[in-house]
Amino acid sequence: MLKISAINCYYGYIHALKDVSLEVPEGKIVTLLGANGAGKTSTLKAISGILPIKSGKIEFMGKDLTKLTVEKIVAEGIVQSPEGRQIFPELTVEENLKIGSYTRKDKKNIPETFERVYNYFPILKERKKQIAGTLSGGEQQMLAIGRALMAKPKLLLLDEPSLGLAPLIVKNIFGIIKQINEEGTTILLVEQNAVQALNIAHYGYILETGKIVHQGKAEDLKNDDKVKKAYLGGQ
Amino acid sequence: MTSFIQIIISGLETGSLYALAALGVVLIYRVSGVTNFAQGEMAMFSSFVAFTVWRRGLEQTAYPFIYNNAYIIAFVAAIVFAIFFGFVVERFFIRPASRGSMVGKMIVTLGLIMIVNGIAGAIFGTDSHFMRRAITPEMIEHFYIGDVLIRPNAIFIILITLVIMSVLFYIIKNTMFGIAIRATAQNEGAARLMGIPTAKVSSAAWILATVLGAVAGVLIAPATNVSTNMMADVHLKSFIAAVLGGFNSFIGPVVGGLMIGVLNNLVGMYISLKWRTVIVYGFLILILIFKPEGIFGKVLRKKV
Amino acid sequence: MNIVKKYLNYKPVQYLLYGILFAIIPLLDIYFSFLTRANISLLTRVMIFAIAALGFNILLGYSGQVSLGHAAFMGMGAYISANLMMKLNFPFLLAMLVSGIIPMLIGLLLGLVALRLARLYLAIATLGLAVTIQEIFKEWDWFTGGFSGIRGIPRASILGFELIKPQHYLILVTFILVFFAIFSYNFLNSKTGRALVAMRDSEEAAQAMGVSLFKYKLIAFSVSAFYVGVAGSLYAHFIRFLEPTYWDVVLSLDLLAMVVIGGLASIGGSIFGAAFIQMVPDIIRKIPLFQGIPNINFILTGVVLIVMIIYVPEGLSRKFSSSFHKVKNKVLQGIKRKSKDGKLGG
Amino acid sequence: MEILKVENLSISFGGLKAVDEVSFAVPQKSIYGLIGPNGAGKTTIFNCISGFYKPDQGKVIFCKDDVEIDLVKLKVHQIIGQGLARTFQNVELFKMMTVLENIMVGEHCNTKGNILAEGFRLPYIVKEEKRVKEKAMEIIEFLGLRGLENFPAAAQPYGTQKLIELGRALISRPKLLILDEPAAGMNTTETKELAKLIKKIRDEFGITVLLVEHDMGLVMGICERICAINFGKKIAEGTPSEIQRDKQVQEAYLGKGEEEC
Amino acid sequence: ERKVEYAQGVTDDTIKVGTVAVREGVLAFIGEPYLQGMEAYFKMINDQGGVNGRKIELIHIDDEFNPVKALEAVEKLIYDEKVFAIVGQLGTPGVLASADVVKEVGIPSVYFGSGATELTKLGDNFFPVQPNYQYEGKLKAKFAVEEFKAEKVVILYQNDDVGRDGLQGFKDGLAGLGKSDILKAELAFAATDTDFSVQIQKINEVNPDLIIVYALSGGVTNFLKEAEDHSINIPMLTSYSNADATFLALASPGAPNAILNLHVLGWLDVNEESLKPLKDAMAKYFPNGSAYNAYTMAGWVAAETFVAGLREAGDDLTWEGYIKAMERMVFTEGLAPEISYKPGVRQGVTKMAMSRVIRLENGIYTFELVTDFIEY
Ligand SMILES: Nc1ncnc2c1ncn2[C@@H]1O[C@H](COP(=O)(O)OP(=O)(O)OP(=O)(O)O)[C@@H](O)[C@H]1O
Ligand SMILES: Nc1ncnc2c1ncn2[C@@H]1O[C@H](COP(=O)(O)OP(=O)(O)OP(=O)(O)O)[C@@H](O)[C@H]1O
Ligand SMILES: CC(C)C[C@H](N)C(=O)O
Ligand SMILES: [Mg+2]
Ligand SMILES: [Mg+2]
Repeated sequence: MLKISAINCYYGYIHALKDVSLEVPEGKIVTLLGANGAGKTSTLKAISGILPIKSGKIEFMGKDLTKLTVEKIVAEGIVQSPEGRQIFPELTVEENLKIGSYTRKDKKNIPETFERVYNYFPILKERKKQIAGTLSGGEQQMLAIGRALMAKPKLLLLDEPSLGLAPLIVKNIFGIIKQINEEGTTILLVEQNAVQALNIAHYGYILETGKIVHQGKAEDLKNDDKVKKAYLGGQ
Repeated sequence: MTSFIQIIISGLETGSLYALAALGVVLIYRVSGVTNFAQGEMAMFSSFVAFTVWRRGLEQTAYPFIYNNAYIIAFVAAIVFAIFFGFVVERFFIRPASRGSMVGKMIVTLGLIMIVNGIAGAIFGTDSHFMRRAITPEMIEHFYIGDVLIRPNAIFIILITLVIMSVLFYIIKNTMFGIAIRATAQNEGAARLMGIPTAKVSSAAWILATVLGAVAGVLIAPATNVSTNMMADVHLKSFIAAVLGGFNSFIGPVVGGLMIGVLNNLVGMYISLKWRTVIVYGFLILILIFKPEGIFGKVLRKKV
Repeated sequence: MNIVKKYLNYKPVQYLLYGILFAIIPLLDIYFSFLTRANISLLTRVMIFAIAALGFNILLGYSGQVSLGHAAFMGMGAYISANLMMKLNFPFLLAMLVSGIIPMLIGLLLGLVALRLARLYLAIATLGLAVTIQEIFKEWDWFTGGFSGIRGIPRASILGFELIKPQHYLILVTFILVFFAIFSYNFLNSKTGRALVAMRDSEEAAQAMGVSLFKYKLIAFSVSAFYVGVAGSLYAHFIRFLEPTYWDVVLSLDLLAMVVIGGLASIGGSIFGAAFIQMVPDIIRKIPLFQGIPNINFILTGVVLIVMIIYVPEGLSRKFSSSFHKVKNKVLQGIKRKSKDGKLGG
Repeated sequence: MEILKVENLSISFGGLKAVDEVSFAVPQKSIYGLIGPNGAGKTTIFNCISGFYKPDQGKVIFCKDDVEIDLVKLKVHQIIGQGLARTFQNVELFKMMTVLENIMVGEHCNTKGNILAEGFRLPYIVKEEKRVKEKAMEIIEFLGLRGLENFPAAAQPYGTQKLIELGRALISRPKLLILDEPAAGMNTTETKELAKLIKKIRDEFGITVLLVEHDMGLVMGICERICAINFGKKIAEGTPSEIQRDKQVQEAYLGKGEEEC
Repeated sequence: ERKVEYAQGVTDDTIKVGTVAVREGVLAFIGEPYLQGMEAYFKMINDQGGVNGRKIELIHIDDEFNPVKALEAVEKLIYDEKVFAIVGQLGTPGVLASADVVKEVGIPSVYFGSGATELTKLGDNFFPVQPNYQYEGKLKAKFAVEEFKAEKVVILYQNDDVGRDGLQGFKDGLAGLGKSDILKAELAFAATDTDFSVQIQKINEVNPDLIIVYALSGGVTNFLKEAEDHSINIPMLTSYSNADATFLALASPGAPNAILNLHVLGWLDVNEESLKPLKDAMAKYFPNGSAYNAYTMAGWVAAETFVAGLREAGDDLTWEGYIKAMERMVFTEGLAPEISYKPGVRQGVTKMAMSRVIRLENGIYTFELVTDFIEY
């Protein structure tokens, strides 16, 4: 579905992504792991067109994304819940979610999506009139994810969705991710919580200082010693 | 007593002009975080367009339709022009400067003042011209309530102001477009990640604001005369009105504008005409100190 | 050898050298006059506004506080200086000092207002304040001479030596500018400077680190008002005639333009910016092909402002240094490649 | 002997009671954990301790060599001077400053000097600047950020930014360090590193640490005592093992049948 | 340095003169017509072969109405361009800022686009022409008392250099005539004011028999509108800068009746034939320029006066020579009925006449001279 071939990206003269290639097959969950500063966020930025790519190609369902603007890419059906939440602090929770559905054509189904998001994250329903900027860290994180879900994307990019969430919610989150995937949304998941990520993912890639150093079926990666040492914290 | 009521009424009339002008300023700020110092000059240019069309229209004695509706045609012409004008300004001056800081954008609008004012002077000349009121005495005579003079035109302007205010309020508060506008202003990057074509949004907003300016200009012109400097003072006052009322509402600036109009007259009548400006502005600054976000503004503390 | 290099890289030393360089020109001019009188005036004007811009940059660039009313402080400084010398025959230097200090005190009040007002509100409030103060200039005849203004303001004189030659005055202004530049560099690169910038970037974090917004906003406003006031005094003894219409919003906005176009939070930038804004209209007027079209220079000045923001949003000074850095970084990068990527990447 | 005593602290926003009569005490030189579901009120408590919010009621007693100070009475910027430094949940760095400068600001409260002295660069200012710089470099060394000192802080990846914040809070050598989710955005390995670091901070510098964290691996690993809150109310306090066994905490926070950690 | 036989800027077939005036931006409405008037006259003279065979070369510098730049401009003209004289410098601030240099050098400076009163005290090489606002105010007092026989007067003045001098002058004038008591109210307003309801109310309280309106065209126009709406029907007297057709065109539609109460003082003798040269020249040299107005005339008179002095000086084209000539001459052929100076006297024009606004049967408004030119 998504095919990244040998992209290179720079911040000024910092070479953040070096010949990164990866594939996200339709209907699958692919996870992207790596130490901080490895380039995970940069990869997602590149896919969404925020970070310009020097060389290489990004294709989505056979369509070349490299020429498209950020909003066009979203219109193609690629939506992300970005690093650092990036919610709209002065809008209410409800308005934030509403904006999530901006690109939706099927306006009449939007209320139904609202309901789903609300029962994934009941707290958001309680707080629908609260100014988003005053939500707690975790609440904001839920809002960011919920906002992405509102778009009903074909491909969902999640940048560290479990960040700042309480253990209980973290469990649910991965459950939710699995569920929406089963309902047909393809997912590219960036996570620090490698164990859980690999538990639900079908396939995984591992980044180090901007290069893909490992890839393989989730199970294989879980049992790969190097991976264990580096990202699953020994054992 | 009569004179008291009279100056209040006139104050409201003048104030509504400031209010009208302020709405455009606030709209642009709400959308793009730009304080558009050129709003007044842009309105001036549109007014000149209206004026020119109106004059031409009155020359068309051969075509009664044009002759009779010259004013309405002129009004429409100004609005059509403003649509184009707003688009051009946003596309070629504001958007390219999006990399600049907030103050950087202020400077852009300063440059805009020079360009617009300069071109206006070059095209339309430096003279002042008479512009008719929207509601002329020929259409509806002035009338008196007691000894208080009421100008139908004033009522018309105040109504227009209130209507525009409510429409804007509705758009911004309740429509998807409105939410998109606010989202864009708060975090453009994230807005684009939601698929909002921020460029189009801000373009639309500038067009809207420029049209507002045109309407304001044409309605203000009868009071100030049409000239390249017609908006200078109104524009400054409209900024103060916006701040006084609070930039994050639309009712605020309107109330602010009316307050300034009335206050000006009260101070002039009962305290001093010479020191009017000093006293009024001083007073407004005081209000701000006690109501830092403006009378209708609400405080948004950043949560850490 | 190395020690010399080290000193040459030390900004204050550089400022001093530039200063001396600039002072030599008029000095020589006194003997073999090669500068026209008008150009000496032009240079003086630029230097005076550089001082004002520097002060304004401390406020806007370093502390992130907007003021659209600093012209009022400059006017205040000018009138105070004139009055002190004419009515109380103060010596020039003392008069100059006081014309910095009084605006500084008023700046403190403005700082208090700033503590409460959010950015935009402060901007417009200061704008209103400036209008008010200008009105006072117009009305308060005893202090300002009203619209007729004050004429025959005495020339500057130092230790009894009256600076009659415009060249002398230019030298004086140059050195005052150098002094301010060095002073600013020093405190901006110490505790105070860090606190101001911290306050600009995140008031919350700054407070948590012990930076008192109260103290540092007052500092920002009063220091900038002091600089601008002194600039006003220098202006007064330069053209030796004051009238109220000059100290208007446009002048405040000019200051803003100088700082933004020269480069926010940059000492050199303030000076470039002042020179730029002061000279652009005159330069444009020298371009023959445009002349004759009504308002053309006015329009082009506007165009230039906008072009600057669009193409040099970071400001002149950074433009220069960054193009210099680009080269440097190319080199660095080469070195880094050799030492296998290293450092970056966490 | 406690260094910090929070005594029935309450604050509400509009109708919402974000913190409701919470009391707990942090022993000297301990590592103390504050946990609870999202929106339980942890950050709000931190904001009350560090002066950002004025609580509706309650005290925050800070014991500084056996004088008791009620922090609630102090202004935000006075807190750090007492020896209490914090980090933020959503990173609050000085974006335009370099990593080094960011950390130097942390020493503000201990730095001598005034604008005049600085302007004329009196000798003592020169010495002071040198001292602060060196101290900051030590911290950078300590956090393993060597080589980044002259890069803009904003350009660093999330994890690194968290470390910079830690350094900024650390440089002033506070008596008490409060950390809001320091491990957020770090992977398991990095988190283990962080755990070591925090231990070191306590053991080497003798700094008491109060932390909010959702990574149970970290919390249970290094905290001597933990306080759990829910809906602004304290629901349990005790050692990690006690807390883990606590029914309410499992209900509200950990979830039953816990697998990892 | 100078003083060969001619002063600087003079050759056998040219005379270089300089002027400093804002031509662009917000004050273009003054500067543009003003400079057009000046240029038109010089072009006309040159086309007629110049003065004693010398063509006049006018160098204009735009000072943006900025005192500092005015100073530089004047320095440029004197030291770099080496002009023979400065003609028609516009704007009070600029003139006063550069006065010291001009005085120090001794170069003749003829006509100022300003009526500031100080100009009459600057020195021997300064030749102001426009009646200064204070003098005009005094003269208004004379008219108020002698023409209108006013018992209750209200003065409405624009609160700036123009209006304040006018007010001062008017009071002095009344005092001089021992009639100070007839002034019942002084009402200030800002040049940009559009709301005159307060002033109207205060006027109604006094119910005067004459209203003095000391202001430039914009303010007067807006006041007249308000007066029309409140059907004020009291004689009014305003200042010379409104004595032109463009003012009537601007003000009459908004106040078709109120304006018929308006009288103006004129310092120029404007009628069909006296204006003919100006009209022709403007038509010839600025075919697509806007119609002439008070500022155009001001510029025209500036040039006219300078040239008159030049003719008087004949071939003695030193600065002293020119200054002497100016003090000798009595110039009556120009738009102004008479321009003359005496050693130590630099009053400029002192004779003014009053006209009132009338409506011709074709609906056009115009001025009708009702007194002849008198002095205070
Ligand atoms: N805005 C920026 N400017 C300059 N360099 C940047 C910027 N953002 C990221 N980088 C650099 O690019 C590299 C990759 O950063 P990125 O944020 O993609 O890492 P990451 O894997 O997402 O880290 P984390 O897990 O901490 O989020 C890092 O070395 C970082 O220093
Ligand atoms: N300024 C405010 N206005 C309204 N509600 C607020 C405000 N600040 C916090 N809240 C609410 O108070 C509750 C506590 O917030 P707090 O940030 O303390 O939670 P937390 O324990 O830090 O959660 P997390 O673990 O997600 O960070 C949240 O529900 C939040 O929505
Ligand atoms: C009336 C004009 C010719 C000049 C204007 N009044 C001034 O003083 O600048
Ligand atoms: Mg990341
Ligand atoms: Mg929190």
